[in-house]
Amino acid sequence: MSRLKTLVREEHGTPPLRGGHSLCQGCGIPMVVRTVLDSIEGPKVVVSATGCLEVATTRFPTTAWNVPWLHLAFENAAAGASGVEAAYRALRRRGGLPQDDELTIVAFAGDGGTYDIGLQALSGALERRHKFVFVCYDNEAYMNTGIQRSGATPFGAATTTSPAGAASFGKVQQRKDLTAIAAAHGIPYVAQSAAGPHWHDLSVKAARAAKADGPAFLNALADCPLGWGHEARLSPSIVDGAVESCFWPLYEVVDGAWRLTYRPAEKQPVEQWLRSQKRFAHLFSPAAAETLEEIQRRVDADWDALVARCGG
Amino acid sequence: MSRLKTLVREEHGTPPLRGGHSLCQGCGIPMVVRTVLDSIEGPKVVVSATGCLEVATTRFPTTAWNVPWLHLAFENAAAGASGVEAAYRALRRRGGLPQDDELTIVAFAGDGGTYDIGLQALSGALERRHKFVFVCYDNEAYMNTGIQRSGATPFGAATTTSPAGAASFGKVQQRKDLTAIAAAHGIPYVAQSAAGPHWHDLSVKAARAAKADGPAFLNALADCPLGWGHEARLSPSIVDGAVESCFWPLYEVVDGAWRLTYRPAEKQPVEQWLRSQKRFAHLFSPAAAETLEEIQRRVDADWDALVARCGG
Amino acid sequence: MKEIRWHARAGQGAKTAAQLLAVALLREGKSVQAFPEYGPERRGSPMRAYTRYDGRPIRRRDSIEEPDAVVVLEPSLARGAEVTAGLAPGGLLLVNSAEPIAGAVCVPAGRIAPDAVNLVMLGALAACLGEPSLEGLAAAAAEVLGRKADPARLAAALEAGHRAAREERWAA
Amino acid sequence: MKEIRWHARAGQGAKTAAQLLAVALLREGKSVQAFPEYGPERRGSPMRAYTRYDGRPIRRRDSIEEPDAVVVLEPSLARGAEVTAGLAPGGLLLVNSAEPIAGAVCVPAGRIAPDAVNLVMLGALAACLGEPSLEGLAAAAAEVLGRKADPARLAAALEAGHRAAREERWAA
Amino acid sequence: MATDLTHAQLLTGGEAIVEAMCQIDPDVVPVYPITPQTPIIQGYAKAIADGRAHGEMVNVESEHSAMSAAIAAAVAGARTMTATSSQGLALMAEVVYIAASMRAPVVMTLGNRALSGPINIHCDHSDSMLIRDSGAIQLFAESAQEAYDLTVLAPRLAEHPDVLLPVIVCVDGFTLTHSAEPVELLDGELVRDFVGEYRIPHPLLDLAAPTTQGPFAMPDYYFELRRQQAAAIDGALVLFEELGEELGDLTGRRVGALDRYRLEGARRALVCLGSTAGTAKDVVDELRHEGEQVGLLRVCSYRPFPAAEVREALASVDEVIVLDRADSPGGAPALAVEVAYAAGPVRSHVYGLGGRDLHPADLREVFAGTAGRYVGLRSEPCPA
Amino acid sequence: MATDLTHAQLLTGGEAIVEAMCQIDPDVVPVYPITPQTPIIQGYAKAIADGRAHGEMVNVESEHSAMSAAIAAAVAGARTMTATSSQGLALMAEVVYIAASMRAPVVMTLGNRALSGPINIHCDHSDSMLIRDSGAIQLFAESAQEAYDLTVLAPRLAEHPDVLLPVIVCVDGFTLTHSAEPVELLDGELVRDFVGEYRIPHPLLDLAAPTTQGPFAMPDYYFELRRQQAAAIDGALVLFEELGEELGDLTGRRVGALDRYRLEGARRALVCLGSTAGTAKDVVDELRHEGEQVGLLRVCSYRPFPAAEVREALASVDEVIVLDRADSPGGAPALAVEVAYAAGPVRSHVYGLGGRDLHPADLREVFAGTAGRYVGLRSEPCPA
Amino acid sequence: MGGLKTLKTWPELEPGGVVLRDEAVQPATGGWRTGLRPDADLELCVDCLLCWLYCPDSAVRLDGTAFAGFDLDHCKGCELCAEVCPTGAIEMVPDGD
Amino acid sequence: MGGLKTLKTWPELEPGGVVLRDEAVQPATGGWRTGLRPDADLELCVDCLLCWLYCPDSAVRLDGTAFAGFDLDHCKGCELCAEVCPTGAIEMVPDGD
Ligand SMILES: Cc1ncc(C[n+]2csc(CCOP(=O)(O)OP(=O)(O)O)c2C)c(N)n1
Ligand SMILES: Cc1ncc(C[n+]2csc(CCOP(=O)(O)OP(=O)(O)O)c2C)c(N)n1
Ligand code: SF4
Ligand code: SF4
Ligand code: SF4
Ligand code: SF4
Ligand code: SF4
Ligand code: SF4
Ligand SMILES: [Mg+2]
Ligand SMILES: [Mg+2]
Repeated sequence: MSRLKTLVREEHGTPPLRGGHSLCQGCGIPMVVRTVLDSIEGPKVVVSATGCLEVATTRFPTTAWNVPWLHLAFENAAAGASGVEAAYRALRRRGGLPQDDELTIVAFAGDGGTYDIGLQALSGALERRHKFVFVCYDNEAYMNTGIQRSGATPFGAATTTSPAGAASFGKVQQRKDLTAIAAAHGIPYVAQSAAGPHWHDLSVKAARAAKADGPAFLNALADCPLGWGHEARLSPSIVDGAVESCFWPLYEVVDGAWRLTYRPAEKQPVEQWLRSQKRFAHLFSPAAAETLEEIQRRVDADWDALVARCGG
Repeated sequence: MSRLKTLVREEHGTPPLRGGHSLCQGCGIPMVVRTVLDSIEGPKVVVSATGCLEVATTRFPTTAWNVPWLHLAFENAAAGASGVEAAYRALRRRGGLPQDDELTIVAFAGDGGTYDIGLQALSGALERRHKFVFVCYDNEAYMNTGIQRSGATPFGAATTTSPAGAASFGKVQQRKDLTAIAAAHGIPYVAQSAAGPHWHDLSVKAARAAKADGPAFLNALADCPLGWGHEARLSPSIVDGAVESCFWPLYEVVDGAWRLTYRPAEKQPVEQWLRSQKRFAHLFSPAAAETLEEIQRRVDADWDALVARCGG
Repeated sequence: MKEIRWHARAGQGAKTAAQLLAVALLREGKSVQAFPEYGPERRGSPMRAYTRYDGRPIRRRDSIEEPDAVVVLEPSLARGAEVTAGLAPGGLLLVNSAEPIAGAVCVPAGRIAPDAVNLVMLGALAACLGEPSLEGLAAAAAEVLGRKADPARLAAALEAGHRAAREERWAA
Repeated sequence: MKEIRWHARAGQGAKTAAQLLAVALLREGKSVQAFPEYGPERRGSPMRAYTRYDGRPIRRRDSIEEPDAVVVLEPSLARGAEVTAGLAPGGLLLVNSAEPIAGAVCVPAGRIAPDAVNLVMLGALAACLGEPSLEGLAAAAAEVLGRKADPARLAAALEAGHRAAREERWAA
Repeated sequence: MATDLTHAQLLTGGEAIVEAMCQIDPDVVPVYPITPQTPIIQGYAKAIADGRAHGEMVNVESEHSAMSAAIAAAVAGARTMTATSSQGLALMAEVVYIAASMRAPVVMTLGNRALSGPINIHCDHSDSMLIRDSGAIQLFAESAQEAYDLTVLAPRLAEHPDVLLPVIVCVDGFTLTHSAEPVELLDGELVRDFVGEYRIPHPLLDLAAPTTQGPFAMPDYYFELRRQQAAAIDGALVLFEELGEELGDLTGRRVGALDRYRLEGARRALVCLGSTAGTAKDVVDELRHEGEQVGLLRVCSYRPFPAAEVREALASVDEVIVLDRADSPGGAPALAVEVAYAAGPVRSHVYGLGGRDLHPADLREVFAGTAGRYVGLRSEPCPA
Repeated sequence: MATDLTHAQLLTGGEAIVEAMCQIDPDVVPVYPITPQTPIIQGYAKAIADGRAHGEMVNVESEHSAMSAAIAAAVAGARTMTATSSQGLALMAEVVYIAASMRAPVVMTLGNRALSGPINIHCDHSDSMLIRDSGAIQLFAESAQEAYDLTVLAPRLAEHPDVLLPVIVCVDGFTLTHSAEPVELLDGELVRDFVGEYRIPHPLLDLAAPTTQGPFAMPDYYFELRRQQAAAIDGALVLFEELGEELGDLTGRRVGALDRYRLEGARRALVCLGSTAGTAKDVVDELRHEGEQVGLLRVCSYRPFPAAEVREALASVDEVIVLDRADSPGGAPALAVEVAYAAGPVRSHVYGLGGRDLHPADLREVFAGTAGRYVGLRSEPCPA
Repeated sequence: MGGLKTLKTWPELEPGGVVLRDEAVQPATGGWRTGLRPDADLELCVDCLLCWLYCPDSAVRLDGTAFAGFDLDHCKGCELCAEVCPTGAIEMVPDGD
Repeated sequence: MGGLKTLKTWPELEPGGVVLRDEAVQPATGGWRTGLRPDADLELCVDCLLCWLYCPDSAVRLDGTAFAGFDLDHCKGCELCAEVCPTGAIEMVPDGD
């Protein structure tokens, strides 16, 4: 059966995340959530950090979740998942739960809840080797609160706390490389992927993550039409642009071994990708020409380093 | 002049940390602190996290510090340093401070205040690229509160929260590789070093760290006779054992380039090093033989990976 | 005291219209408040904004539940029960619509100026309320939006709405 | 009510001695408390521990500032003003010392049993106080430390101290 | 409003605070976003981008770090401002205490918002109440105008050598932060003069006189240091009144610890914080008009709490009614107990949690004694 | 102590709590070390290592995560315990509120310790007071024995279907956690029977009936959910008394919301929390012996606060004197205002911050009315 | 908030605000569409299910593994399905129709 | 804590408990030694200063860059200096001497 059909089958008519939520038209998050959950066999429990996904899917007394779902706060998705996992282990050991059908605990957090305020809880959970899958849906800013810069926001992007203006060119720092940071934790499985046209890559990785013997971390680029500034229907091509320009490479680290899972036939200039989004509009003024070059240089250097790390 | 004499000169008779504090007899922390600070030219401000160093050097109304020193809490040394650095930049820009003599801001935290509860503040400060030197004095456990396990505690070590007993063999997880995690942040300078016989290595690295164009991170192994369980006077040989066995390699990462700064003439079996410390005593029962082998295997694998990363 | 409720989609400028009305009234010596309503819904979702004004100082800060007038910027929302909730029987219902709607004053703002629906409806509202003056609105629009848009175009949109509402009311 | 203060270095077993005394007294029907004092000082630093007991139930939980007896396990601390602070003129000062010290009952515990200075001094204290019984102390030591040490050796150390103090007091 | 506002600007509370920040032009501004504080930090970021403000904006990774960096910057020697709400304040609670005890004169806007859970973005005062023992000064604004005035005043109060404490300007979330009202701004020059230079006794960056800041204190000194801190906040009360008058001379408006509204001859008086007072004033007017002897006491300076003044203001009142916009489950509400302690027996109500509105009709019931303990709640039975 | 303690064990409060934990044998124990809680978590770790306990001990990386993991485990369906102190509680404050609002029946020991700054490891109650509005139950122990008894009782109270709230057993740091006293332990079997199975209405791990836990609530429901929580903690008061009696039948000792000590005919009464009550009882006896009509009211259940019972207990007393072991700078102390609200005019004192001791002589001065507001402070002038 | 009075009171709610999936009613979000809705030409459809995969609102109906139209109660009209449909089977059409 | 009464009162303390280095008195920690103290044979000393470098208590005195004995008020007697001295110049000797 094609992979997409296995996803359909895993849902058996009940999507883990159903319609009726209040995420924006065309938001990129649901595709990441459903692709990940549908790619994991067996029962699942979801833990979410505060963010667009959580706020927009669980307005009391409604819920868009068909799977058991838990939210505590913004910074503690990984800690919550640790607690659920410890409870699961304890109850299984005491015979208090069915012994077949291994449960998979999946945590979802945005880049803010992963790169920044949720990093410590994540790092601790990885160190303790809880068996769970942590998925960062990375839309490169704090979207829920109105597009503020995060550790994941790319250099040069305008956000409401790194605005472009007479005295500024958007964010002045490079983005944190969280996938590499997770990999440095020496956990069994780490991967970087994206929704949109690369759903197959994401799906395969989600399945591998769930089967890992310990914690797994997935960093999935998820489009935010509102925050990135483009029409919703262009999402697929824009996510694709991030991958094809090598701004957002797809790779995995299995037990410490790095491997590219996708190599663009021809690397696209990053400028093309930047131009498609309003958050980079200010970079196309003559005064910002250097910034543009700097971005390309950095993308190239990072890509080369990654390729080297993946064995050339 | 020999490097040691430059350290003496930098102190000009006033050690940054003076006697009269209440750290244990033979504690390994002061040597790290003084070697680092004496190796950095010019004025310095120190920010400390809660821990042995802080608690034992600043009992009100006394102080063991001859340099300006700030403590806020356990988890926020890097955030405090960020604030000092921002203030320094703002005041310099406004002409409110002398314009010569670049100030160096040095943060000290134990492994607990770095690997665990202080990681997020550190990671954020690195992402924001504040210019400061963060020094982790890594004694591999929460010593101040009575030797509890931390993310830095080695696999198999007995601590008061990972005790050895009928049903346990000490800590069950591997230690977090914090130096690698810091390096994954893409900051200009990251290094791993140790006090004791490797003071020269530490001193050189501290000087480099202070000159880096952005944040620098130093991870320095610091002996804790009480927590590791050995006579204070054996500290130098025990720290040395960690390095010579390749349990604690010395290396640096300069602008992303990894380099070994010391390669033992002959790698010592780790067992020898373990045997010298009570925290590993339980591993020398026949039942624990496998654990011992596992430790050696892991040290070997990590060392090989590091050597490869450093270009063989 | 007069209370106005605005219905629209996030992004259609209801918040701005509510504020422009307040600025214009403020300049005419009224006491004013303007505020939107916030929830977890995002781009594309229906939203509301409010304007409150009075000849005497306004101090109360509760929400508006029984508005004197309701303005609907998004035609597709016009038929929901939400828009008339709390509206007194004689209250004004002003809708951006090319088709007539029973009980409502309809102005085809989308047709008149698709880029400035909010201004057209604001002009129309002023005509219905009899205040503030068109000049006052134009000045307020220039004050608030002048740096981003051509004041003449803003004034034109306001005026077109004002005229359309006057005509529609005559017709009704 | 009787209150005892113990002076030693961290690691010399003053906390244990304070507790053993309490256990033995408890078994003899007394109400008891035993607690150390904590600060930022570490291994090697001087520290204090306390025992409080009474025939009636003890409920107060304040610190002990005017002890009835002071026991010093570490000879080098014996001459500091700290050890006599708060000690009433007639109070007992019991010191581990091979040399005589004015105003103090000295027992050469370090010489008698270098590994069990605390037990020797505990035995000595019991002799001075007249309670608890040596047997009670030995039982308490066996109860608390029995899994780690040979009860006979514990008893021997206690007894040695008891005897030494009795002799010393005779001499004094 | 005695003044003619025709030429005032229509600004939200958030925008008004941004204007104050641009005029004060602090050195360091460490912040982390949270609704409903975001308009403030976004407005300030835009002001920097446009060259209207010149501080170091430090976009930290959590509120714990925001306050930590703020303390560090303030004791280092830089004028420091920040802003937060709700969960943000809860996450930094530990360090708010430390800010006060280290006597760091940080000025912070708090966009008051209900604490989780359940998570909610709207106004109540539970966040303020969480840190009521922290030692930080808390001033509650009634209007956007007052939010501006208090923000301008705050650095003077915080940095006064006898005070040296964080000052938190509490602004009802959405009701004030996001609602536009007429606001009169002072001339920027005037504000700069009013605020003056930043000066603290022992800046960490004074390298010539090294200091140890944030030491460990045992029982022999801890109590003394806490007592000193209590004295500082108690002394801030008179100072606040004085600064209120000094600022009033510039603005023609008055800010002060208490706002006594028609208490002369009042037999029943309401006590509350924040923007609700505006609504209550309308109701008091109505009831007075109907012949009822009622009045209102609005507490602006919740910390320090002007206990003696409250007692005196309520001395001749028969019934004191306290409105708390935060619940203390298993205990009595914070403002109610504070007033009870100050003024004798009181009746207490809880209202407005999580953004629930309070209407004139509710307030009539409160005055009439027919309201339940929880005002605005569905089907809450009346008191027996 | 009516019972013969000859065969009791000499245990510190910390050790006694470890024994209770071994007997309860919880499923999950997420913890982060902090003085003076460490003996508890170390003792528990040792018990696991020795095979005497069987829970999952989760050595988290901060207290925020400790409470987060604890909530998650508890709502997942596992009996969960934890412990903390001071800064640890402050760092987890945000999630303590969330634990209560999510109705997670986590049992926690709090080794009471002063909050920074300055940093200090000794006892006061500022940490407890920080979270007094969190909705968590707080029970204060007077002795190591009571710390044990309350810990045994706590899961029953927390997990009762009408309660479902975190229960915090507050134990004075060092004074109780590190001091050895005679403690009688119950038989382990008896404790297991008393505590029973862990049962909650909607475990997250019930995969057959998926639930959404921790949703977002707008003003239309937030208030209702908070009100529900308030009802739960209010209802816990009676239940606590009932459980106290049920446990008392097993132990021969009594625990309950209030401890009324010689209040019959008392003209002056002291109110306080925790271990200080022991010292106060001695003083009451002395003064009674000297012919003074004094008494003591010890509050064990600080949350829920038994306001009606306090009022009744103090009804015929001329003067109520409240001792707070935490200051509220710029406001009145927490217990004082609570009692004032319950019982009319009171006099207040602050004592014991940062481990400062309280002596019988101090208490005599308190009763005599010659003590300053801050008892135990150097050179505090007497009230005018 | 006049409508508030008709909502549940606190004793009627589950402790802690737990939402029981089986009892929760999901709001309709079809009203978010701004004039256009997706419409599929089944003749052209090849049941690739990419529309199902991409739809952020889980608004593509299936019959087994075959495409079966749209759930217009929840479809927000984002156009993604039309964008990704490889055969052009999906077109956005005026909503009234 | 009878000695408490002689310590400073709150109005005498710096705001926030700031400790001014120039006014702070450091406690003596020589009393921590348990019978042994370091003693140097200057004849053997080669001024390598390793003892200075290692001493955790900053208790090795210098004269310029020359070894100049021990600060016995602060030396805790840990023996590290004796351990690292390359020439054996430092010996631990009974403290009374
Ligand atoms: C402690 C705390 N600080 C701040 C917030 C406010 N807040 C809620 S969600 C959010 C941003 C979330 O960003 P991200 O994790 O990237 O998710 P996204 O909104 O992009 O989906 C912020 C700042 C909060 N809820 N809690
Ligand atoms: C929020 C918080 N949690 C816990 C503590 C207690 N605590 C103080 S220091 C410390 C351990 C420090 O360990 P490390 O950072 O390794 O430094 P070391 O003591 O080993 O020098 C702990 C757990 C605290 N002060 N604050
Ligand atoms: S703001 Fe962005 S991430 Fe959030 S719901 Fe809208 S599109 Fe999705
Ligand atoms: S416990 Fe260890 S780290 Fe702490 S002072 Fe003692 S030796 Fe140093
Ligand atoms: S238009 Fe958007 S929401 Fe509607 S079915 Fe297509 S993809 Fe789904
Ligand atoms: S994307 Fe197009 S072809 Fe594929 S299933 Fe949907 S309608 Fe059919
Ligand atoms: S014995 Fe230890 S403390 Fe004393 S001088 Fe030598 S190294 Fe320093
Ligand atoms: S280590 Fe020895 S040789 Fe070197 S300076 Fe010290 S005493 Fe002299
Ligand atoms: Mg995001
Ligand atoms: Mg450590």
